[in-house]
Amino acid sequence: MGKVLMKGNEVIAEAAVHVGCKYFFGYPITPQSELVAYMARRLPEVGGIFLQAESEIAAINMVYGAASTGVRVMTSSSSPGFSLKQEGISYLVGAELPAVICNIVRGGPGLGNIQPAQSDYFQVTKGGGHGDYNIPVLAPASLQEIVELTEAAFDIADRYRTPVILMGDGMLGQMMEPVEFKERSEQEKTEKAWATTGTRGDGGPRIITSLELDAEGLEKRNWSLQQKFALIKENEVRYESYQTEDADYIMVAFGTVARITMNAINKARKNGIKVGLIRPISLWPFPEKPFIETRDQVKAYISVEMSAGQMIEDVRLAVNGHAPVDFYGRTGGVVPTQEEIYEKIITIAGGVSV
Amino acid sequence: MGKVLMKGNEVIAEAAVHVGCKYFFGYPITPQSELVAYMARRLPEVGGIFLQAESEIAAINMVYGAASTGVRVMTSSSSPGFSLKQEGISYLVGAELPAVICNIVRGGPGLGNIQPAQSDYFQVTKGGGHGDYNIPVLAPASLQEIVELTEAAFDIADRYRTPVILMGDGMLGQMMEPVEFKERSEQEKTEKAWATTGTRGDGGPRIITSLELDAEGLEKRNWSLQQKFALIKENEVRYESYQTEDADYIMVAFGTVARITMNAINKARKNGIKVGLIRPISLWPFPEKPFIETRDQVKAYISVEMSAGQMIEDVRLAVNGHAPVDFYGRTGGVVPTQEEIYEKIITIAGGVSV
Amino acid sequence: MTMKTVFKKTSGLTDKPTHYCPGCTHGIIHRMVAEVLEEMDILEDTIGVASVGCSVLSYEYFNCDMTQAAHGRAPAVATGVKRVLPNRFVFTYQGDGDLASIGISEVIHAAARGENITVIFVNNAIYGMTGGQMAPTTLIGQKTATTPFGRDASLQGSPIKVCEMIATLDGAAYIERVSSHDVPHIQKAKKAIRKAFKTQKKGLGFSMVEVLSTCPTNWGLDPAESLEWVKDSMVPVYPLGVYKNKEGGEN
Amino acid sequence: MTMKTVFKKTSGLTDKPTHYCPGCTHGIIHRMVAEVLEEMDILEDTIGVASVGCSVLSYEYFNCDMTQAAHGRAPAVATGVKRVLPNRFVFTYQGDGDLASIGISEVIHAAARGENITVIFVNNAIYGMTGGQMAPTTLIGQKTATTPFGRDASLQGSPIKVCEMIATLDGAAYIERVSSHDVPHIQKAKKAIRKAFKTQKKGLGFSMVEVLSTCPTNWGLDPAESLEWVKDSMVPVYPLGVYKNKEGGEN
Amino acid sequence: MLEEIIIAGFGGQGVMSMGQLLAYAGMLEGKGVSWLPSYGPEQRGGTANCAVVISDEPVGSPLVTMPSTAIVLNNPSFDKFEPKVRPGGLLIINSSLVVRNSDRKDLKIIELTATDVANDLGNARVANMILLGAFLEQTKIVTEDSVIESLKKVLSEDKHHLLDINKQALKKGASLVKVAIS
Amino acid sequence: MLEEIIIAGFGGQGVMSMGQLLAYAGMLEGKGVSWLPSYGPEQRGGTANCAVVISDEPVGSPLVTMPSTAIVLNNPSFDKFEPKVRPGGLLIINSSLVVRNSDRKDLKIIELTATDVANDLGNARVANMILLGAFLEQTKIVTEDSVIESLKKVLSEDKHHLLDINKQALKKGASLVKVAIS
Amino acid sequence: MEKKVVFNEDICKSCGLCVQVCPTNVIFLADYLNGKGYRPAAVVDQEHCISCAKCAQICPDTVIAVYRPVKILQTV
Amino acid sequence: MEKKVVFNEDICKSCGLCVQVCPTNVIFLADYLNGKGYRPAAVVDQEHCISCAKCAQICPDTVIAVYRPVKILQTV
Ligand SMILES: Cc1ncc(C[n+]2csc(CCOP(=O)(O)OP(=O)(O)O)c2C)c(N)n1
Ligand SMILES: Cc1ncc(C[n+]2csc(CCOP(=O)(O)OP(=O)(O)O)c2C)c(N)n1
Ligand code: SF4
Ligand code: SF4
Ligand code: SF4
Ligand code: SF4
Ligand code: SF4
Ligand code: SF4
Ligand SMILES: [Mg+2]
Ligand SMILES: [Mg+2]
Repeated sequence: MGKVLMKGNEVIAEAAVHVGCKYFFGYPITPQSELVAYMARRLPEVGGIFLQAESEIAAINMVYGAASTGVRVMTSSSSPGFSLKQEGISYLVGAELPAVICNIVRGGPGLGNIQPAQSDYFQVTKGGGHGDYNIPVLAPASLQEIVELTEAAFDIADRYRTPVILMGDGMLGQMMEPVEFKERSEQEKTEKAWATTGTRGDGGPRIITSLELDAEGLEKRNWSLQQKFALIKENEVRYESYQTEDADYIMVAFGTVARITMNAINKARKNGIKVGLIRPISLWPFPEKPFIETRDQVKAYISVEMSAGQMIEDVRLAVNGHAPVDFYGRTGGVVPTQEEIYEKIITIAGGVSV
Repeated sequence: MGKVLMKGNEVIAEAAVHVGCKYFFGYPITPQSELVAYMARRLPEVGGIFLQAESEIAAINMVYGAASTGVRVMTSSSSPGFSLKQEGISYLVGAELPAVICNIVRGGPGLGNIQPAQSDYFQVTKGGGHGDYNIPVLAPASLQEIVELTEAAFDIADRYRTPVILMGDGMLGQMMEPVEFKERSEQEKTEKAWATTGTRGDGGPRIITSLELDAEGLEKRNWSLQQKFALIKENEVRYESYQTEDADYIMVAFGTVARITMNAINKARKNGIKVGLIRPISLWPFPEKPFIETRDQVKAYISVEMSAGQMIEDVRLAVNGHAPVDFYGRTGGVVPTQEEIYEKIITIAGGVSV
Repeated sequence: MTMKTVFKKTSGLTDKPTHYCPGCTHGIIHRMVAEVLEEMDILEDTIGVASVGCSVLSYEYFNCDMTQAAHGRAPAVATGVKRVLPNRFVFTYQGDGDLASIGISEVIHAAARGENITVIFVNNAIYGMTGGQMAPTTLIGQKTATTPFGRDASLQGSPIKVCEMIATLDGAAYIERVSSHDVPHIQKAKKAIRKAFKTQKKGLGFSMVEVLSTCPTNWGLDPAESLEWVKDSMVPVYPLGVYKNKEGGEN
Repeated sequence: MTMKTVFKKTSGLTDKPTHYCPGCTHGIIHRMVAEVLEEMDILEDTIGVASVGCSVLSYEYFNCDMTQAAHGRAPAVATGVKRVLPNRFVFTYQGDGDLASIGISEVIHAAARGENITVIFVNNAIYGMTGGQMAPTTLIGQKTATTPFGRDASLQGSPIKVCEMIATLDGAAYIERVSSHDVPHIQKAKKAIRKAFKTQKKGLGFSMVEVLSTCPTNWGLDPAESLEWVKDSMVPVYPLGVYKNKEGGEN
Repeated sequence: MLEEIIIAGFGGQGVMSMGQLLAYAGMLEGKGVSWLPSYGPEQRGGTANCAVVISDEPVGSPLVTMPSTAIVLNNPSFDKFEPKVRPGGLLIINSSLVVRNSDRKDLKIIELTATDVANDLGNARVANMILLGAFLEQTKIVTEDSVIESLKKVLSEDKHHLLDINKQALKKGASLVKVAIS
Repeated sequence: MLEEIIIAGFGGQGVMSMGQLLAYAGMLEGKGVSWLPSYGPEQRGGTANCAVVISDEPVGSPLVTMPSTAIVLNNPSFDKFEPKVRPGGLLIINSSLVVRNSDRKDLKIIELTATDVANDLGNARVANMILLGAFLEQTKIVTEDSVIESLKKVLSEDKHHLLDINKQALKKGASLVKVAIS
Repeated sequence: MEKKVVFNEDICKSCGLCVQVCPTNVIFLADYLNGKGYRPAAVVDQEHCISCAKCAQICPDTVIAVYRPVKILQTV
Repeated sequence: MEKKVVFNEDICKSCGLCVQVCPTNVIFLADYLNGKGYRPAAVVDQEHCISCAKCAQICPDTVIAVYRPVKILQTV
């Protein structure tokens, strides 16, 4: 299969189908509706089921049901709809059910608008729902990367029995780029002996639940969840470093903003400013290593976000006081331009005594 | 009015009534059901309205409606129910509507159990819903403090046109202590010219909305929200410091855990260990000052939480690498005992070379 | 020659031109509601609740106090308003996705409570705003963005008849289904809307008028064809008429 | 003398003693569902969905695969299961708070879709688990923790009659209301449950059995009085009978 | 003075109200008090306990992990709390219902056949008051008068006819304690 | 080579598909391409634009703030994008619909009465292809052949009868451009 | 003659519903565009308008106002 | 004689529903407590039990099993 030109939302859908997801439950919301529409056309072709749920809440709970049976299943939404899924997501974590949940972020808070944003960073990384948990969050920056990370998302979900979030901004969902779906060498297969599919011949009754009335019992469950999170932190950190080796300044950005920032960096490099980029690909677990490796050399980090400043907290935690952390952000659906970011670089580079 | 012996949940309700809240919309959930039941009995006495909503989602949206008219209004829930309110909370922020929302936290994730927990710290402080926002969160440690903070919550809500969260653990909701409701000297009165109450004679049509299709417009709204948050950060930080002046070690704990920790501290002090406590009362805005004042003197901070470690991130952000930050926590509804905490103090005090 | 005004734009609407597509009957329904508020002289005593759908911006068009509710939650928001201000008139304006899909719980419970509000329910058998996905009221066989092969009852179920369902609730005081596909039906629709607000005025409980409406854009029909489609395809599935009438009197 | 077994505990239930209060009819309803599954020999092909309410722990009592759903969402969870495993039997077991209050949307839409699942709806006119608050099915005048002065229709609305409401939906294939207040009614209830699973077996669509049930603890009555109260107070408000029957045949 | 008391038994045995009475009485005497309940999953018939703290100072933690006194009304409660009473502490047992015996030598232990005695008084439900009377007699933490005063506040009007039998039970418990100390 | 193009007009004028065609053609030629749409609130009749990037390298940012070329099909789009074209850039105007004139001296400006010409060709809807033809002729960013190849992929089977008129329009635009350059 | 039907041209969206509903067929779509890019509905032949207001009632954009000439009744 | 009704005493909750429903009034609540603290239902007078199973059907806790003596038919 050669390259095709597709919308980001459609790429997510096709990539999911490509890695064996045959079940999708979702509810329309701009700017991710193409994903839902694509699934409606595509899944019947592979003998799967697309179901438009009556709400995001129903969708996430249908996902819970389907995931209980052990199949690969997905839902997707955008900010307000994602907020509605918080209880369900917490249940998926508690019951340890694998699923992939997509959030194509738009301007908030409230109804906001339908322009691109990254202001759900906190919501997706810090456990927007109740209880002690973390969820792996993957943030692709290009349509080709969507293909890779959608595959990774399903694998991680199965491997650790956990929901995984795929986060993109509205821009990523709406844009078109050439992508290629390569044959997967060998599909990771996970035994799902825990699945509730009826007991015939399988040793019988199994229970999927997140309830544990006994406090000690629930604490045990929680520590075992925490162990799992620690394992994920060990194994599933993803990031890209760009020209950080000699950098005086390091920009930090993810998703499409990282691409815009890269343009600005290229321009700054041309003008002799030593600036690099750390692009977190997994937002949780947040990549601490590239910061630890650089934080004693660089003059400053600059977190660039389509938000009023959320990821900057994780940057500051990773830098832990070793260097100043600055911020440039646009919010409410405004996308920062490379010119603005370049200006910011210039200001900082000028403002800090070299 | 002298002292009375009441349950924490009832104190919240009575305190709300005491400061002029006549409208309550809620849905039962353990361990906060007494609050709902109390309101059902109490509000008719003051000519108010108690309404049991069909769900937490309906409740928060009823609150939105009532708040639109400019009255003081409240809802309450516990963890899973609170997760369901996330979309509505984001709307309240976006439309700048004042309201008080109570979360009596229980063990999670998922259905979890009904024992006390603090594992919704992230959910309440980092914006569990979508979009760029913060909400003032107040965490009382005693029933008398509930009275004070409930009053403060309504005042802050009105003053800044923002929802305010009152967070307690199940222990605080269920326990009884003597409390006193003092006459309020002078009630803060806020003009609510923005309220939609019909246009008769008021210059009319007014609109309550969080929608702004234009990106620049929504960004403007967001920066003005951010200014408001900055103002709240300036004015509404609350905390208590206990024996921190000469402390080698500072414990950080909030709510009932702070009380248990204080017992452990007293014991440690008796045994010659110089240990103190910072008790954040406002979880957002998080009190940074007491950390900045102490972080270059103390040997370590220890965050004590009924969670797997959430507030510790804010502690680390406030300490910013100036001192080690350690953690002791119990989760899933287990309440840490003063003995355990004392042990932890001993271990740290012994483990760190003095 | 002296001229008598037969028809002029009601003061119940602002001067802002709407963003609706050409020929979309949302505009007609707006006008009728606004006229009723004006004629009953209750514009100043009314708080409208806009929902999420193409009509989300209705708060810019109705010339009264307006608040904007989350998707599907308008009846809950209206409840909050009405419980505080029982002497004001409170109405919601909701599409079929908003009311019958994500918001079915809120409208049913408002009706069951006998909440003394008026719901204007605009049924165009599709999600307009998000680009033409299936609604619970989409007809069998109808192609939408999410039923590309036509709605199939065995996969997506059958249309929900909201009036019939809500009429089973004791708290529902006035429930009628009308249409906007031609002038006589438009006139009838307006009567129903007036009746609903009268029901609220008398404090009888929950009132709802379902108005069959068009979405030329997402149906892929021109405005005139769209009216035909309402008449020929929708009316047979959604029988017009009064489903509940505690107010009594003629219609 | 040889003995023939007239009644013994069904293999559809595990050996775990229930946590239900003495005399609570949840136990009877559990037994009937379990017996039907055993008698139809479908225990091994069944996935049950427990809801949130006193019956949340039913997953420990039914001797088949069980999954536990968030409050009110059991029909959505069951939909997820059934769409993946159309040849298995899927049922939900839900209280009146769970199904008729927070979860009314999910059950209505499952019914509207004709989702081929069976819902066991246990109506005890109260929230048992959380300590006796009003349910949508609480009777007028009934005192609960949240209606301390008795439910007042003008404030809290009137009971929702779920069967009547759901029967208006085309996707609903079998809908019956039964009671558990004496042995003859219990026998009838079991027949209805069997009928519902048969409806599912035939793939006819959504089936639901509403069983009037007790909550001695929160009603403040002893178990025997509670059965009387069902008969005398609940049955008149919630008429027993078949509201929809696509399966046909006698009852 | 800092008394940390656990009262434990089946739901319905009145363990919660015993604790509330104590806390109320402490409050009336101007002491620092707190009451903290803990329930099992059952609505009825499960085990339940409450922790009461009475102190000359404002109460620090309401949580009691090593009680100075445990009052146990059934076997599971005995099993759970007997080992936790702090050395030198007090263990009060309703031996009508508890069949276990304590091996601990470092406790003051009072065993009363409270349910039987209550039955003799004509109301099995006042077994809790008999135990409470014994506790008060032993510890003098609050006065009997304060408890009776509290009873009036805690009992709703329509139950004031039960005041007398409760008082009797209190006194009975107190009188028995002098005999019962092991 | 890095071309950053904005195409803007009313919804329904085919600005989105123009952009997609360009991107598709670029992809066929092995170039790095991206296409990014932007809509107003209206479902129909509002303004809309898309940004297309075509480059010899993989595309960095898909966002175009200072286009090298802007193609504008109505007045609001002219007002919005005329000032943003980078110095030395190209501005293509459908002067059948745009009544404004540009004061900028640092741009190459092409004005075509594309709607009128399209009407002459018998289909007002191909005005966009006329403008596209002009753009291609001017910039040679991708070949006409690639665009026609793309058209076949982008148009659904049942619309292949429109291929011809689209081709004609492309060529017409190309031929006009030689004349039109100001 | 004063106009019986008056169109607020600027906000007309050219949907044509008034054209279709008019019993006297006096409404047509103009051959120029308004500010929004639509060909507005218009009536030239005011005389044949019967002031029935059907156009106004079906117009989704409240473009149209309708007036009726009043016959002065001679009272004795 | 073998028993017609057998009670799984340990799990009886003493609700009394079986006592009330028994047409022959043979069920009573014992005067001792089971492990859960309840007075379990019991039948001593097994002979008068008619094996109608009403008790078993109304028992919420499936405490009861019911048996019926089989009359051996003489076949010729
Ligand atoms: C929680 C949430 N989910 C989804 C959406 C996206 N959304 C906006 S409008 C709409 C449907 C509108 O359809 P309808 O109510 O029928 O109104 P119409 O546009 O047809 O008038 C949806 C799904 C949203 N804004 N919020
Ligand atoms: C989201 C959420 N809201 C509220 C609760 C609390 N809750 C648990 S059970 C219940 C009501 C149960 O009543 P019902 O469904 O009638 O079951 P019953 O106990 O009467 O059998 C409620 C409100 C919850 N667990 N989750
Ligand atoms: S999309 Fe449909 S419903 Fe929305 S304004 Fe356009 S025609 Fe009307
Ligand atoms: S609380 Fe009520 S419904 Fe729940 S087990 Fe007890 S009696 Fe049954
Ligand atoms: S008023 Fe009647 S006759 Fe006159 S233009 Fe309108 S529709 Fe035609
Ligand atoms: S109905 Fe109204 S909007 Fe439509 S063409 Fe006529 S005047 Fe214009
Ligand atoms: S089987 Fe019938 S007769 Fe025998 S004990 Fe049970 S109810 Fe009584
Ligand atoms: S019905 Fe069952 S639980 Fe109740 S008393 Fe009889 S045997 Fe015991
Ligand atoms: Mg619609
Ligand atoms: Mg119930």
